Amino acid sequence: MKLWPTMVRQAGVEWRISLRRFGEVMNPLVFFLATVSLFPLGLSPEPDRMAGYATGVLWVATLLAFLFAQARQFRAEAYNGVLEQLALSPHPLALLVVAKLVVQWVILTLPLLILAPVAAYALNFPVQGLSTLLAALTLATPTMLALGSVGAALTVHAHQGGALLTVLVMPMLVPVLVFGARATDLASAGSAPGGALLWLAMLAVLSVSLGPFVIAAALRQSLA
Amino acid sequence: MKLWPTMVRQAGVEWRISLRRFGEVMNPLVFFLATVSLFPLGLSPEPDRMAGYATGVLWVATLLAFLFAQARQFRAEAYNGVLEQLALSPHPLALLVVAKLVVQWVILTLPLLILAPVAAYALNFPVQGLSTLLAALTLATPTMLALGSVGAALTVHAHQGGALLTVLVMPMLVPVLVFGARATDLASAGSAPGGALLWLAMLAVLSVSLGPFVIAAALRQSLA
Amino acid sequence: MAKAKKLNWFMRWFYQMASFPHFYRWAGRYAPWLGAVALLLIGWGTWGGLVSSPPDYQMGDGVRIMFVHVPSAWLSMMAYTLMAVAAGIGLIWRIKLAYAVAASCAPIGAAFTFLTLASGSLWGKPMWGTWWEWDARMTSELLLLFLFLGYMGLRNSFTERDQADRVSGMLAVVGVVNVPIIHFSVEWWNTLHQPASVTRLDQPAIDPSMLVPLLVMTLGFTCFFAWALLTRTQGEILLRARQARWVDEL
Amino acid sequence: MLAYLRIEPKTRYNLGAYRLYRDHMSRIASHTLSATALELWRGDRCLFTELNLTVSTGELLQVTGANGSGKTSLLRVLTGLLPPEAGHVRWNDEPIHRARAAFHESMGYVAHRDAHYDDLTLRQNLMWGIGLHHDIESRDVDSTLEALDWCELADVPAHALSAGQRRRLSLARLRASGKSLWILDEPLTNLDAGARVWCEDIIEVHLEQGGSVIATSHQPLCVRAPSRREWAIST
Amino acid sequence: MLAYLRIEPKTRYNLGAYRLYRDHMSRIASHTLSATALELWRGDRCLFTELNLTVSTGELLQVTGANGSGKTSLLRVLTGLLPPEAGHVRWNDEPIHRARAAFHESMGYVAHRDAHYDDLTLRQNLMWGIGLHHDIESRDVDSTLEALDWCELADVPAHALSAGQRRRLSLARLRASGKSLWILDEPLTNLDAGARVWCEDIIEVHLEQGGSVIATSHQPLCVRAPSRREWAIST
Ligand code: HEM
Ligand SMILES: Nc1ncnc2c1ncn2[C@@H]1O[C@H](COP(=O)(O)OP(=O)(O)OP(=O)(O)O)[C@@H](O)[C@H]1O
Ligand SMILES: Nc1ncnc2c1ncn2[C@@H]1O[C@H](COP(=O)(O)OP(=O)(O)OP(=O)(O)O)[C@@H](O)[C@H]1O
Ligand SMILES: [Mg+2]
Ligand SMILES: [Mg+2]
Repeated sequence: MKLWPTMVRQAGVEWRISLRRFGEVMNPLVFFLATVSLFPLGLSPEPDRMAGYATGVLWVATLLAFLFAQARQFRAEAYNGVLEQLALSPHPLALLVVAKLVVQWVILTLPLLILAPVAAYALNFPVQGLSTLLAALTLATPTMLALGSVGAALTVHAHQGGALLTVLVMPMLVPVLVFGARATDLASAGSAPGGALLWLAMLAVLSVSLGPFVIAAALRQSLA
Repeated sequence: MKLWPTMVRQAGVEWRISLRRFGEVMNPLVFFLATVSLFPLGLSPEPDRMAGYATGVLWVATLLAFLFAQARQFRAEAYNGVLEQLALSPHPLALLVVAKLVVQWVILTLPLLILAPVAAYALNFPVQGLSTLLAALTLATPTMLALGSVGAALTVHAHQGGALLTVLVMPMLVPVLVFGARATDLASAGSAPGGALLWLAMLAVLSVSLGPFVIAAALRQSLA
Repeated sequence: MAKAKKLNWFMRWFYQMASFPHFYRWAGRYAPWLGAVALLLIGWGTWGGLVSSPPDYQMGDGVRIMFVHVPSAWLSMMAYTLMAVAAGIGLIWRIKLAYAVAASCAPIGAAFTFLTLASGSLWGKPMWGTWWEWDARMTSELLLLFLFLGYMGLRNSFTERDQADRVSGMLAVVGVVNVPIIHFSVEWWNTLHQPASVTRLDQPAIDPSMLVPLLVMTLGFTCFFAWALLTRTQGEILLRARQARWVDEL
Repeated sequence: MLAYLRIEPKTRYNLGAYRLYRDHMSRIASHTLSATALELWRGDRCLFTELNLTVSTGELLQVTGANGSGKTSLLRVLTGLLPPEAGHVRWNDEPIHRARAAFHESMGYVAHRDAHYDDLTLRQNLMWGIGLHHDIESRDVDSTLEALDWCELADVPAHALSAGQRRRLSLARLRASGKSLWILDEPLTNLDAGARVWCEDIIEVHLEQGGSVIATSHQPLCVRAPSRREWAIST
Repeated sequence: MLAYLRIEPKTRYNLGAYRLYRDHMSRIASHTLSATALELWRGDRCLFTELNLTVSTGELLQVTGANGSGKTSLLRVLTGLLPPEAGHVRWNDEPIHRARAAFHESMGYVAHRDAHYDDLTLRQNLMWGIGLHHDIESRDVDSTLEALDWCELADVPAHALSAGQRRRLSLARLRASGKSLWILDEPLTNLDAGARVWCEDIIEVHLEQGGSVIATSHQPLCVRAPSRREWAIST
């Protein structure tokens, strides 16, 4: 009945499920790559023009990939009754949620951090901004993940009213995007991104510490 | 046992469900708006810079909104057994699929066509290109819908893991994007978009006439 | 059997080939020969391409990448087409062997596609000064890779093999539209990429000293493809044959 | 014409329900479902091979077997949802994949899982389920609702119904769609005593009218049938 | 110590399964679940009001009532999933929302729907379900699998299992998680004759060991219990 082993076990389960649904896991990544590559296709891919929107494309693609991955993330569990059993385990539901989120973060973010430089190269993003881009992504993704899950938890049941995932989550995500893009833009222009990164870090700490409790509470509500 | 009333009835059912799940239905639109508005946020919103990517942003946002809407569109039906009953009705499954698609098209596209001018204005898109943009969107959306549904039908089963939708559908949607963006770009520069629009119309006719059969066949296979 | 007699010779051959044991033995007989011929031809082509042919007057020694790039590009497209045709045959005539062939095509085709992309971008660096460009042909070839990967991923997500065969077969058939897009992309969109110089209806715009090794290489790659395909198909057949008596007799 | 009146209604559920019968079911044409040499595999396991069976007018075939013996899989093969590895299913001597529309027009299937749109109300679900098979008017649905004493549940969304109510909704839908062959997978699941009698009742009436039924049930199915057989799937 | 050995295994399912009992269940501490003045509404309907009940060590309480009378809703209130309109549920005299962890540590719930991860295999599901409640090793799971004669099913993904196999998996999980109070909603659904006896058996053993059970069942539940009561929900 120790908390740590339970969390590790639950994380193991989530991990195994993710591997089983490999396609589902790769989906957001492909979504990211696709978003990134659609822009040059939709526009004329002239290097000069491209550099102008590279930062925007990278950040929007990341954000959309997260939203896409999380839109219905608790649906399957709610449908087949697994969520009920999780809520009935003696452990805090928030803990089990953390296990899920950690696995998701690893599965989503690590490949994203590897893909981002490639995408940045393809978009003519200046090399000097790359390390900041990666740092900013690392700091921003936990917030995106936590907020996206809050939205998903609030809309587990399709019939539970007109809760709009995107409407709920998007406004909260705007600061993340703004700070992330500003940090990246500054760095790619050669200046120091300091402040913006700090803000991102603060948001990450906040959402990671509070997020799981909000998510757990929302999930419990949805079961009633 | 006439086909037309059956289709109308099924469309009525789909319509009622969409109204019930209003939140879910609005999601893609919000997704569209979010994509469009995040760009100027993520970047510094200088009018010159913006006009350079307006076309691309509008088209990519539309495409992503459709993908988002369709990613799991047959999931609920497959899960609760409704799909099985649809497949066992004496009517051609393709017909019932058409009913669903028509409702979806109305629900997704009409609001999109209303939102598009607003988004275009916000992105500094030249007014002279607007009518072509709307025409191109009207012609492109049936293809997006049909192809997206093919992907969704192929990946319908939750337990079949991969919602590989994006991977499957993206390659086929690229021509739509390219022709759409080219028509829009030409029109916003003041020249005639003729050829590209014709291509879009041809793709639409093709996918609307063949799509339902492919979708129906894919759904039947995934029930097996 | 009585039914088979009424068919013409082609359909008879078709149905005979479609039987698992027959095809398995047939493949076992010819695959090694194909492998050997592939080795020979690729060896000859490599010597011809790397040693005996002159450097290009524009591209210099970089041109030698062509002897890998072009054959593998052609084969990647051919692999996809074959996969789609096989899947279509499976769907229409419900022939299991066709599914086995389609399933075996995918990984080989994906490998050739990857090779095309890799050799192309290696070649692009000296020629165009960039590893990657969003040009129509490169992008559509990248999409071909996605299609192969998607096909394999889709197959993987089923527990019943028959169902995997049918569903992924439909994907293969629908995705075939991408192949002409790849081929004609250079004409439809003006791109960086080389327009057709070998596969032209009139005179090939390429010198015979380069053309010959290129054709030999292509033939060698094709034999290699056939060898790999037959070998993989044998494996797929065993997976599908489920405790049939002829398997025990092997 | 009088055949169905001979059967005494065992419960109140039956009282008002005859009208629909008269509308769609009073004379069910004679028919035969036959399966020859069926074979089916799941994973690496052969569930059945060389399976032959026939069901025709007025017959009840009960498929029995332990959990996991393949009853559900067999029923799905018979409905045409699951293609068998080998063998054929024929409806009136026509392979079902060739005469799909005709077969599905006369066959109704109730699976383990109740197939309802969660977001639609009970009445809307009933309308949909019947309308899939033949043109109906809402009057017909009203009478079915009345017969089941469900007037006050009519506007409850399906996801809020109790397990037994959902099951009854599936069966009521099947009954009202006027099919000749019913294929039932554990029809009595979650039904209370009254509903169970109702279910057995409608099966009896259906058989009397010349319909046929293939069913699995781990609970005893108390039905007086003109011709009743059991079919055990061996593991 | 010897209490559970007195019960003769009725079926082969029982043969190897005692070890888990010895590990977790040989002495179940005495306990009481009591509900006072419960009231619950769904939509505009009052399902029950002023409902009081108590269950303690060794007792079997069977909740009866027609379909839709509110049995499932009552059970969900008792588990703490559904907050009642009025009234309290107490576990050992402590309101359950105050002592949630302690309560859920000793209470196990099997709902209408079997809760399994569709993509995980039978074995992984069992590991997960037990591991949620206490630390386990894969040895324990192996013995449970052996006891159920499920060794060859162990690697089949849950979505491919038959309905009865899924039900048995739920029950096996509950049994192996060492709970004092079992809350069972139609435990016999989809079980074949052998599995039904097995299920009744494990309930008997559980009661003998000092556990308690609250169950609904439309099928007769043949269990010899030290103390058995019925509770009818009136509509
Ligand atoms: C990643 C980059 C590249 C990709 C994905 C790519 C892809 C392809 C494909 C798919 C074909 C076959 C087209 C067909 O037969 O329809 C092809 C042919 C060819 N490629 Fe590339 N290529 C790349 C880079 C290059 C470069 C840098 C060069 C040299 C400047 C080059 C020269 C050729 C030539 C000469 C052919 C034969 C054309 C013909 O005769 O049809 N490619 N390439
Ligand atoms: N991939 C697989 N590998 C091994 N066995 C499998 C696989 N997929 C399905 N099965 C088995 O196939 C059988 C399917 O049984 P089916 O659902 O038809 O049983 P049933 O007779 O309806 O049982 P129940 O009475 O429980 O409803 C199950 O035993 C299941 O375990
Ligand atoms: N919004 C609503 N309006 C009216 N009635 C509702 C609403 N939501 C639920 N109900 C009713 O509440 C009851 C819930 O019943 P519950 O699921 O607890 O029944 P049960 O006793 O478990 O039945 P079963 O034996 O069928 O499992 C049902 O009768 C259902 O119709
Ligand atoms: Mg079954
Ligand atoms: Mg209930």
